[in-house]
Amino acid sequence: MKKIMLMSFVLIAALLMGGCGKGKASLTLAGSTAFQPFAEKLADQYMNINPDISVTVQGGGSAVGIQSANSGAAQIGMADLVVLPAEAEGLTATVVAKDGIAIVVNPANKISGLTTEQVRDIFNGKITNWKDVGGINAPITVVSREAGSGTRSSFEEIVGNINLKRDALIQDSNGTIRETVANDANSVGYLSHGLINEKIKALKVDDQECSTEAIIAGNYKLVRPIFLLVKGNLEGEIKKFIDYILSDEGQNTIKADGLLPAK
Amino acid sequence: MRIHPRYTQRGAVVILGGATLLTLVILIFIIVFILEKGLPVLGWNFLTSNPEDMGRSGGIFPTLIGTIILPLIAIIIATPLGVFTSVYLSEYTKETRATKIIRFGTDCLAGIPSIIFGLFGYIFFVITLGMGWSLLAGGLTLAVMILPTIIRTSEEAIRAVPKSYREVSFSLGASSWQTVKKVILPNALPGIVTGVMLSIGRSIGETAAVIFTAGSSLRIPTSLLDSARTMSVHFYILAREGISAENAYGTAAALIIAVLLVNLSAYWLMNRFISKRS
Amino acid sequence: MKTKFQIKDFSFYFNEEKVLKNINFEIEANSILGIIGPAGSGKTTFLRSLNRMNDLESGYRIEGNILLDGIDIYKPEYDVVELRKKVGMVFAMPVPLPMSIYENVVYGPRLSGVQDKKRLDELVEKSLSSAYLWEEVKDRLHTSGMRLSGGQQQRLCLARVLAMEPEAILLDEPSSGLDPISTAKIEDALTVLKKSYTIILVTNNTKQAARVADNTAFFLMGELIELGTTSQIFTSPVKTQTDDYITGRFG
Amino acid sequence: MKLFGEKAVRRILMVTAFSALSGLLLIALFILNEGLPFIFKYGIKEFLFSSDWYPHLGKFGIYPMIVASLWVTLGAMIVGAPLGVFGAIFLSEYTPRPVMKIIKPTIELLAAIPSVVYGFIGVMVLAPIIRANFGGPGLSLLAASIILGIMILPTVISISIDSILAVPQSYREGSYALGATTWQTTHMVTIKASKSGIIASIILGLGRAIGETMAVIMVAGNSVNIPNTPLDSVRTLTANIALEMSYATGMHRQALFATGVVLLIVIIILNSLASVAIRKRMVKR
Repeated sequence: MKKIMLMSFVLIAALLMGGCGKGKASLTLAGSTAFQPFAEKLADQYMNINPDISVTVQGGGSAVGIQSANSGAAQIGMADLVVLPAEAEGLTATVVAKDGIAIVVNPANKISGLTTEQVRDIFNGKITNWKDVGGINAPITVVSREAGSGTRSSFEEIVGNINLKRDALIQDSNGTIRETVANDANSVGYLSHGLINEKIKALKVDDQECSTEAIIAGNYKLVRPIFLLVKGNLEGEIKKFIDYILSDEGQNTIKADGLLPAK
Repeated sequence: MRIHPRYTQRGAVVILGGATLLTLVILIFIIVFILEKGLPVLGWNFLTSNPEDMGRSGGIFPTLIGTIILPLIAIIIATPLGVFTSVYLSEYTKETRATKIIRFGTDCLAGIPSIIFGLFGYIFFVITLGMGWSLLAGGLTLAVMILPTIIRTSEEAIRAVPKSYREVSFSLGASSWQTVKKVILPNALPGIVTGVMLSIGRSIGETAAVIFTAGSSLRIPTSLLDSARTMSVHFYILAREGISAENAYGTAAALIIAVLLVNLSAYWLMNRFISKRS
Repeated sequence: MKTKFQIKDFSFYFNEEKVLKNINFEIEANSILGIIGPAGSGKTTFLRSLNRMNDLESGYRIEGNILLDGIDIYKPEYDVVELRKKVGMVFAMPVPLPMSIYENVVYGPRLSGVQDKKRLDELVEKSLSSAYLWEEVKDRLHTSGMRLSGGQQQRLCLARVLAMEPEAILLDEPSSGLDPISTAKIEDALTVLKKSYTIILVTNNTKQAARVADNTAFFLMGELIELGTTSQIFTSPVKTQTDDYITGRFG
Repeated sequence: MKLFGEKAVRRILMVTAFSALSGLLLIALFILNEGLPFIFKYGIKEFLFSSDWYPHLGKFGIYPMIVASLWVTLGAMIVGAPLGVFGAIFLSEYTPRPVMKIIKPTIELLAAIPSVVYGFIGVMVLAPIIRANFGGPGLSLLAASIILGIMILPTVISISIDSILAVPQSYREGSYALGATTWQTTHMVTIKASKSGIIASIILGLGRAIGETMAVIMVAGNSVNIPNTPLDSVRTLTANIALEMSYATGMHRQALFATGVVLLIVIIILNSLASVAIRKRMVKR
């Protein structure tokens, strides 16, 4: 008994020491699930160049990004909102990337595009059958994100006047939206442009394709910025890491994986 | 109209037997479904290599570490607390209002949904105590969660130690603590270990409480204050976000096997315990 | 003769039921006192009052005093643990602790802080010999005590008490479940042991009291009916109840 | 020295004995502290009985979630309770003891399967079946009820078997001696005698169902919606917390903690009911 307890205390102590003793600088990013995969990849690359620093990335969503940057739970918050909320006022915000929001349907759906008006009506529950927008006679299953999601508030901000219909399915990440739409032939949802894959189909909005070119050219309208939020001024390790993300190498990583460079 | 007892008897057997069969079929289907799709993915390489691309490819090594360390922290904290509590309740006091309150509190704690533990762990350990998303915060949260299980099983095990052993020990001039240490705990040990094993099983399978307190970092943790991801959380994320169905099944299979192994050994211990008693 | 225990107007209530009623008598040192009486007469409760084993139960209350060597064992500051070291007890059912024979015997001494291996070895041999068990188990001291026969287990329990080197030994119907040969061995041991110990033997078997006890007390319905030398009690009892009991008219 | 040690040990044990209780109090304190001020500020009636949950507009009515939690739990009971109780009766009264002794631990083992696995099966197998056969989005009240019903089976079966086995054999023998069939004995004697234990098992299952989070998020669809049919998507109290917690700030976050308060109260009421039922059983024995 005694031995086991003693051993476990030693173990705990060793583990605690192991982390703190080395004096390795550490950075934590938290927030936007849309930017999370990119941040993970950027962190890995950055740590390859700078072995002395350890960068940890947490998801949680834009609100968590703002909250944890404020509370200090993370040094850098990630947020993907068109308009930053009041809580973010005291934070230094840097746009590190841009992201298109794609309207997606099941690949079995024959429809290839919608107007902004139609998107709004579908999500508000005014249009409830695909035949009203040129598709087959089948009820539309609307899939949206949860309240507080950066993608959702950006989507609603840009489309305008959205008052989401009550029976819309709610999923809590881009990935789950994609899965839900991929599993249900009559569904429609929206997600980060970078996460489109063969399981789902992105629709044209107002005749503009959701493509990198159209977004960069400014033709596709559902675009939002991605912010990194820092309490106080950019300095030290935090600044170095953000500078790395804004460097050509960092921006290329962002671009290669489907987001759009900041500038 | 009265139906002849023979027919109600037959009808009852058919309905009851059917319900039993359906239950078994459903439950076995779940395990077979996961194992059938997951076992081909699951291999030494899958367990020991790092995930790549958010888990789209590669293995689950860091989550294996998280799955081992997190329950370990939880039981290291909860076992002494739980065992001491049950020793106090069964050996040091008679039934009083205080013990009734303690027991009611334990029962309530046992019934609290894991999401509430998650909320509490997040606001208390992660934010208020400033631990951040970490193994420590997750382990402490799980420790509170499994405490009632450990108290209950330990108390049962301690009560199962024959009263005559206590009498003999006291009559030989032992103090309460000497009796506990030399006679009661050694004899209750298998039962206590069973409770600990069941708690480990529950900790391994827990998702809601862990995701809010230990976070979901896919890196191998190097200290207790690092965030980590357990296999359950990893499986949840892989499956929910459709990152990789193949790896999701592999992780689920690993998860189920781990949980079944832990629980089977708990049952094995308990049976040995019971057969030794009788 | 030296007095070991003085029982002064001692009453015992269990859940407000008076189980022992105003008991008054003295117990001589270095003798065997046999306590006889029918089931439910309070013999065992009385015995367990002498080393305060009743403390383990709840819902009891006492009145009066029990003095050991002139000191009241029920006064608040009295150390119960020390009392039990001085007053050992053998229970009705043999209960070896689930450990080896050796460990069973050294359980008490170890608790009192005896660590020296040689001293413990000596104690084990001496105690087991005194309990007439040494020859039977000396080659398997480290096997489980639970594997012994019932009679051997009860002698192990006796040896375990002896190893504490107590001043008094309480025996609660120690041979109730045993065969005649084991009983005889225990009785032989007791007659030798009384030279160094005060022995109090509760028994349902009047013949056993007649065989080994120096003095005998007869309990009935929580009262001490009669106390005297064993020969007096068994040949010319004063009270009719005593006579009725030992001649087998009831009980 | 020794006596001091004994006292110190007693004191240490007494302090640890309050660990579970203090854990509970700490949880209650923090959840209440975060949630109660919101409830009073926002208004109990408005919070509990309004159907408008629009956090970005400052509207926090959890009525649909309360209704959904109740429906889902009821649904789980309809699926799980009969199946579980029938199974328990069959295993304890109609199955040879050795067979029962293998099947019971097997079923208990299934209680250990992580809830995310149940949820996953719900998404992959159950939802498509519902969508294909009954229409609707598949992720629905029905799917959640079935999955939760399955999840509580081990709890219901295991505790019910224990309480049925606790009925003295003499009761059954008495009934057989009067010429009753097994079923007559079962429903007239055994079930009656073990009723409170069976009820306790169902209440404990109920507690598990109402508190389950991850599996429900995966299969219920999570619409803030009062369901008209079992095929509608719903969001439970637990799902509401887990879905939005990570994104919520300010009032929104407090509202989620307030949701936790409501959940906590419901659970404690259920728990008290269960312990009354269990105590009744003990007294009977």
